[in-house]
Amino acid sequence: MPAMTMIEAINLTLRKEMERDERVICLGEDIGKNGGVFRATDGLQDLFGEDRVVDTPIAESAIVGTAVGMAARGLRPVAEIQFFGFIYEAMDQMAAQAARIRFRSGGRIRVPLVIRAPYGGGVKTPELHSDSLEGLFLHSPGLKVVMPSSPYDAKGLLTAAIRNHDPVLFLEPLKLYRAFKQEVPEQDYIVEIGKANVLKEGEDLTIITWGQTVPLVSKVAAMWESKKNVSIEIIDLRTISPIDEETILSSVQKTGRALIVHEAVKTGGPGAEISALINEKALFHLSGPIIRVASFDTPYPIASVEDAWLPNEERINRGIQEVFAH
Amino acid sequence: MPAMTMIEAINLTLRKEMERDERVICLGEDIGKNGGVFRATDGLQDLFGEDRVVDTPIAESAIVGTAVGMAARGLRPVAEIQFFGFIYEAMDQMAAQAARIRFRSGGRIRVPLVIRAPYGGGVKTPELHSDSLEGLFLHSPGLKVVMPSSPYDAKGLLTAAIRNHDPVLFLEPLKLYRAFKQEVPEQDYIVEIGKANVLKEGEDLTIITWGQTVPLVSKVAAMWESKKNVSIEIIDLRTISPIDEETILSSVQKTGRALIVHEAVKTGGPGAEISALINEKALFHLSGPIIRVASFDTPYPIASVEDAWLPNEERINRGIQEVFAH
Amino acid sequence: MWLEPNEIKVKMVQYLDENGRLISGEADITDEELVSLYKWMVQVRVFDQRALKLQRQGRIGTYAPMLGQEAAQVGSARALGKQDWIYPSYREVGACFVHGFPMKNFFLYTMGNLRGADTEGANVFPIQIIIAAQCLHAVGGAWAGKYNKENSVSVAYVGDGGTSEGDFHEALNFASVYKLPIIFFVQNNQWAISVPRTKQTASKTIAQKAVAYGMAGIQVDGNDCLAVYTTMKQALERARQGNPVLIEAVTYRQGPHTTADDPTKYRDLQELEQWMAKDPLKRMKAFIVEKGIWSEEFDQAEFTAAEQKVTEAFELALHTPKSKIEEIFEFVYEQKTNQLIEQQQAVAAEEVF
Amino acid sequence: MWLEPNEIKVKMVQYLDENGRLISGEADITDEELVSLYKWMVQVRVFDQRALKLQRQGRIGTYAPMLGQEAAQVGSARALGKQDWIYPSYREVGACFVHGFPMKNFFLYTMGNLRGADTEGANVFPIQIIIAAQCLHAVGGAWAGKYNKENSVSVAYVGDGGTSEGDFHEALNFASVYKLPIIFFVQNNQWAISVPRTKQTASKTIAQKAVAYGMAGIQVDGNDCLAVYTTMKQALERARQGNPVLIEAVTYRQGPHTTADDPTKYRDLQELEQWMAKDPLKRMKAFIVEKGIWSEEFDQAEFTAAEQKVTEAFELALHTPKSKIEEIFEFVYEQKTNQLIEQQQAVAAEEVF
Ligand SMILES: Cc1ncc(C[n+]2csc(CCOP(=O)(O)OP(=O)(O)O)c2C)c(N)n1
Ligand SMILES: Cc1ncc(C[n+]2csc(CCOP(=O)(O)OP(=O)(O)O)c2C)c(N)n1
Ligand SMILES: [Mg+2]
Ligand SMILES: [Mg+2]
Repeated sequence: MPAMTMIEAINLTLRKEMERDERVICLGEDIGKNGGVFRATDGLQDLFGEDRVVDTPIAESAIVGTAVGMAARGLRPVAEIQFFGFIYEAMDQMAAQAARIRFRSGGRIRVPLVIRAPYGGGVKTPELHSDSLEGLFLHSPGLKVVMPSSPYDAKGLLTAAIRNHDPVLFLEPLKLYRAFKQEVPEQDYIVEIGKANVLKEGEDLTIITWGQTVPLVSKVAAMWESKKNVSIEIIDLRTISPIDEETILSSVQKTGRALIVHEAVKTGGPGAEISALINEKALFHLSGPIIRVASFDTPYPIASVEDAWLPNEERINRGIQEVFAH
Repeated sequence: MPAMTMIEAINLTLRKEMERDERVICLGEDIGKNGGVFRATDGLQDLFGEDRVVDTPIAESAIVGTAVGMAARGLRPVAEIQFFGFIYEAMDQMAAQAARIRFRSGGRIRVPLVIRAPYGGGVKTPELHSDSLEGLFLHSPGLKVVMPSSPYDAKGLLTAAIRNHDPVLFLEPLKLYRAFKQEVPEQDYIVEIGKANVLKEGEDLTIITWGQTVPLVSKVAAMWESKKNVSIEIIDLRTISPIDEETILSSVQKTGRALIVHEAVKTGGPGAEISALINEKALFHLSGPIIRVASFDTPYPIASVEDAWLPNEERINRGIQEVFAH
Repeated sequence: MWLEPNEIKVKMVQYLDENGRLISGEADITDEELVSLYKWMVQVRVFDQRALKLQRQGRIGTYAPMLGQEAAQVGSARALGKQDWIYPSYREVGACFVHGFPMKNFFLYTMGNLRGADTEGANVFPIQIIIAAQCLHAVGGAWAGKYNKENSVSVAYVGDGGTSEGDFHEALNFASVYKLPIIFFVQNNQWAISVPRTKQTASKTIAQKAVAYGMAGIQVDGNDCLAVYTTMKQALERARQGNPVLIEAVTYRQGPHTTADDPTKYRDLQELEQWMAKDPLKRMKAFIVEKGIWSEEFDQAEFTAAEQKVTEAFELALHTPKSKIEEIFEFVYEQKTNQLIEQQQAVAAEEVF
Repeated sequence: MWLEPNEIKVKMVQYLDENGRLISGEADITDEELVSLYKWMVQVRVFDQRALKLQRQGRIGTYAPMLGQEAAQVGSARALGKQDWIYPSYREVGACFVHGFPMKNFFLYTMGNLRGADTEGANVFPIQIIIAAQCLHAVGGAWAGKYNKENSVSVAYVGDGGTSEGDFHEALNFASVYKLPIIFFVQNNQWAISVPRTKQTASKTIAQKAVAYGMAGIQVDGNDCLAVYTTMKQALERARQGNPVLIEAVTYRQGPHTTADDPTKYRDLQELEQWMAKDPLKRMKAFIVEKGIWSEEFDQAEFTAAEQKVTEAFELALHTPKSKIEEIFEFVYEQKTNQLIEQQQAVAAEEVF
């Protein structure tokens, strides 16, 4: 089994799915010859030609809207939005079109498409290149939102997304693209959409996180376990919409404490939903408040302070301390 | 003091503010001769001319983006988005532009603009004419979101919004435009943005709601008080962003129970944030789970079933019953 | 070297004058087709008037009348092959009917019934409410059609107001870059709710917007069904070869924007009267009567038959089971999420009081 | 009656040929201005090269070079009056400098310092990252300028790739409908990251897109500073009278898209070489040397002086206090919300381990 980075795993998955099903078409800005600004589609145009790996003009609404139109007529487009912050431009086509055509057509028309986009901070990009906006789509029925945290998951989840019959927003943590390698089977496998991953079992606290913050949380949790003699369960949510309630609830019922860590800004973010959910269905198991460690309620800031703005080790430590205060 | 409907109060406010400050300019689709599809701007073009009450081409991104450009150069535009569901088209100009220019300019440039839009269901409109999407903007730092529930509040809040130095999204519950009249002072007053209104004090349960669902909640609460001998406190949030934490928390600390009612779909909506907030800061005052009565997690449905889809009397009743089950 | 704003000259295609006299040349069309075009216009008009009436009676929801635009809709849709696709907005129901969308189902749509979305096999995309969004779906559809070698052309219908939206621009640009089999059919009915065409854009014609995309454009008298039909045939030929086309059909919205609108607030009766003189049905009827293939007698029979069809469609709709709240949970995803299952079950919960 | 795709003929405005020889007529410009144009181009080039170097050394962040586009930027910005406004994207720093934006602050911007946004009084809007979004702000700005009778023209700078965005379309449409004092200045540098102009749009020129809006358009040799300057002067005159203008400046991005990009992946060296022959500095220098108002000696001194200025600016930036996380809470709203106050305080909390 070859060890590969997440970006390699994504590239491999796209290749495999395009080989497997010729209805799969990739489109997006600079994905052809250039292979994408992060090289996710590197080499694919050479393999599959310009008809299946298509460079588009700069028009995000058109990229998504065209993909919607393709999907409705039987293709299985995989569209790339170059950076997730540009998704605002395509918001109508995402939330009012892709998400609603099945409904609007009384179930007659499926829109099996995948929108891939790199997201997340910590690498000193220009403005609007680092935003975590998954919360907007959690609040948009009709879409699924998937966020892998490892090369293995990326391949399994992207395969699932491409074969899924609903529109899936597939968000790739750009800081993890090349952060580490992992053994990834070449052959076909799927990581089920909608199922969270209990990354590590524990007894005293449940930390719920996803995507980019997973390795960070793992590291911090390990430190607490070694230094403070506590046992921490880590849930990698993997799918943000629909949320895997069962996994979250049964964990919190066991540990009695919950911390949520995400890069999206705090207010109105996905952490709020998870907290509300636990409150609704597992309140009496809680020994103390559910704490959210999230980015501050400001626009994504300038590069020189982003590490202090994002949920970093220090802020997660304080969050854990707070949870254990009760 | 004249009694007027909410639409009359809004019309009056626009007129007053335009008289008071000639930097105030209204723009939007069909707001001129036609006076807006709900008549919010009726007669204003006759009074102030085509330079100050401007019909625009059909282009929501341009409406908001132009308003941003105007505001940055000293005008105080009040833009209308004909129905709130069309805001998706202007999402970049809302969340990445209007909301961030102060930040981007290091505080040098203010963007004092108001985006008005009718929102909400229950009147059998065509698709995408009834959506409650305030949750998307609660999660967009740099914007304020205001949602009046009465003619009096509409005037006071809109006045405050127009004089505010930040971009304000002003959402008008279209079902309440002409639902009832209320005495509204002609003279200048302001209802402060960011302050919730304790509409009615009570001891056993706090219901938090805003905009369109306020009269409905009042009615249901009255029924419970008369039939079940319970005492209900109702908070009309008035401002969705920033949320008035203090009012919510001190109420829940008193009553020990919280119910949130909103027309936005449940998952990832504003109710989640409010629940998470209470959990974070008042958990030990709670006698039972915080319950959300919201629209179902589907696209806004066809007209024939919308009354069952929205938080109606029956569903609020069940929500209250659930809260009191503990 | 300055390209001045109004350098471009656009000449409108016309076959019939206002009185139904052939202006120039002969149109390449059979008598049967001529009669069929007219019959369809009658059907659309009769439907339109009934729908308006039903709305006033509160029996159907908000409705956007097509009065005056029958030639543009019928002429364009009759030119299509069965394999071609229509991407309509809310005001193209006439074109949809011509292309096979069942009238009954449109009534269901206006009643807020989920079954209103059923096309029963016709290549018609769901009605789009968001202005110009359908243009991009048509682009994707044309692309899929080309990719799958369907020999199918996609037709995006959009209004004059719709040309101002970003999606319109992005769609035309994509279509032309990828050489897609697509036609953008703009019904320039002079108004976008209360905003006249002249305030919508400063370009003299909408046809000339094609220039921005290196695409062919044409302006046609949208109240001249023969001109629309013939132009559409030519456009289809171009499009089938991968040359996208922009058509501006110059017509007029004789009625209100929708049943919720009152045009007396913003437009002159005079203008309306001028356009009534150019009414598409009147014109076509004069032409075929003159040609000897139609008569007053046929005409009355046709109107009666059309009324009958509308009545039948409405009755069928009326007797279709109403949609239930429980149903809606079925159409969000391929498989219901746990959240939706829970919510669906809650719908059936007992009443509190 | 078909308006065929390539019916429109656009002729590019050019004053200087590739070797700096005057092609036609005389330009209405003083010797001082000619020298000043050239000096500014030198300054911009020197800045650009240093910025690239500093980025490679990790001392500033991602940077988008202007190499090859100096004539377009300097020529257009020098034509402006102080009261005019620039709405730039990330690649128009040269134009911003000419219009008064301090070089030091741009360095701060690239270092992620909040003070990088300070224009120190120059009429320059914050740098826009979202492609074409600035076009709409320029529309609003032009509107405000007109409303307040500022006699000020707003210039939106945008790239060839930017013309594909919906916001570009909506901006031009608004500008023309409202007759705003605005210029859309498209630097067509042939590439949008890896996508060549020919794949960006099927229209032969970008200038002809003006036709869609009933606006005047013009194509100018963007590597010919004299042509750009002169055309911009004419455009400003039109714009000041409320006639918006679209200018396509044909130029070339000699460098990578940004410091994060590797153009060898997608473009031929040959193409680059062809365009190097058309280099804007070379051309202008030959012209003024030939004219007798410049010399090799002056030239060397000018490059040295320009280097010096860049060094000073960078040093100043380097010694400016770094932004702190506590500061950012101050710039979200006029008054901090309670949430922001709480979060700002939390920043100062003690470390756990
Ligand atoms: C994105 C969006 N903005 C605004 C509206 C509201 N609206 C509905 S129809 C209409 C006018 C459309 O005019 P036009 O495109 O000319 O089509 P017509 O109604 O004349 O057929 C407007 C503004 C909408 N449905 N969608
Ligand atoms: C809305 C949006 N989409 C995509 C991008 C990513 N992006 C940055 S620059 C660029 C190319 C722009 O090309 P062009 O407009 O020709 O300007 P140039 O870079 O050549 O100056 C792209 C695609 C972006 N910043 N914003
Ligand atoms: Mg119209
Ligand atoms: Mg370019």
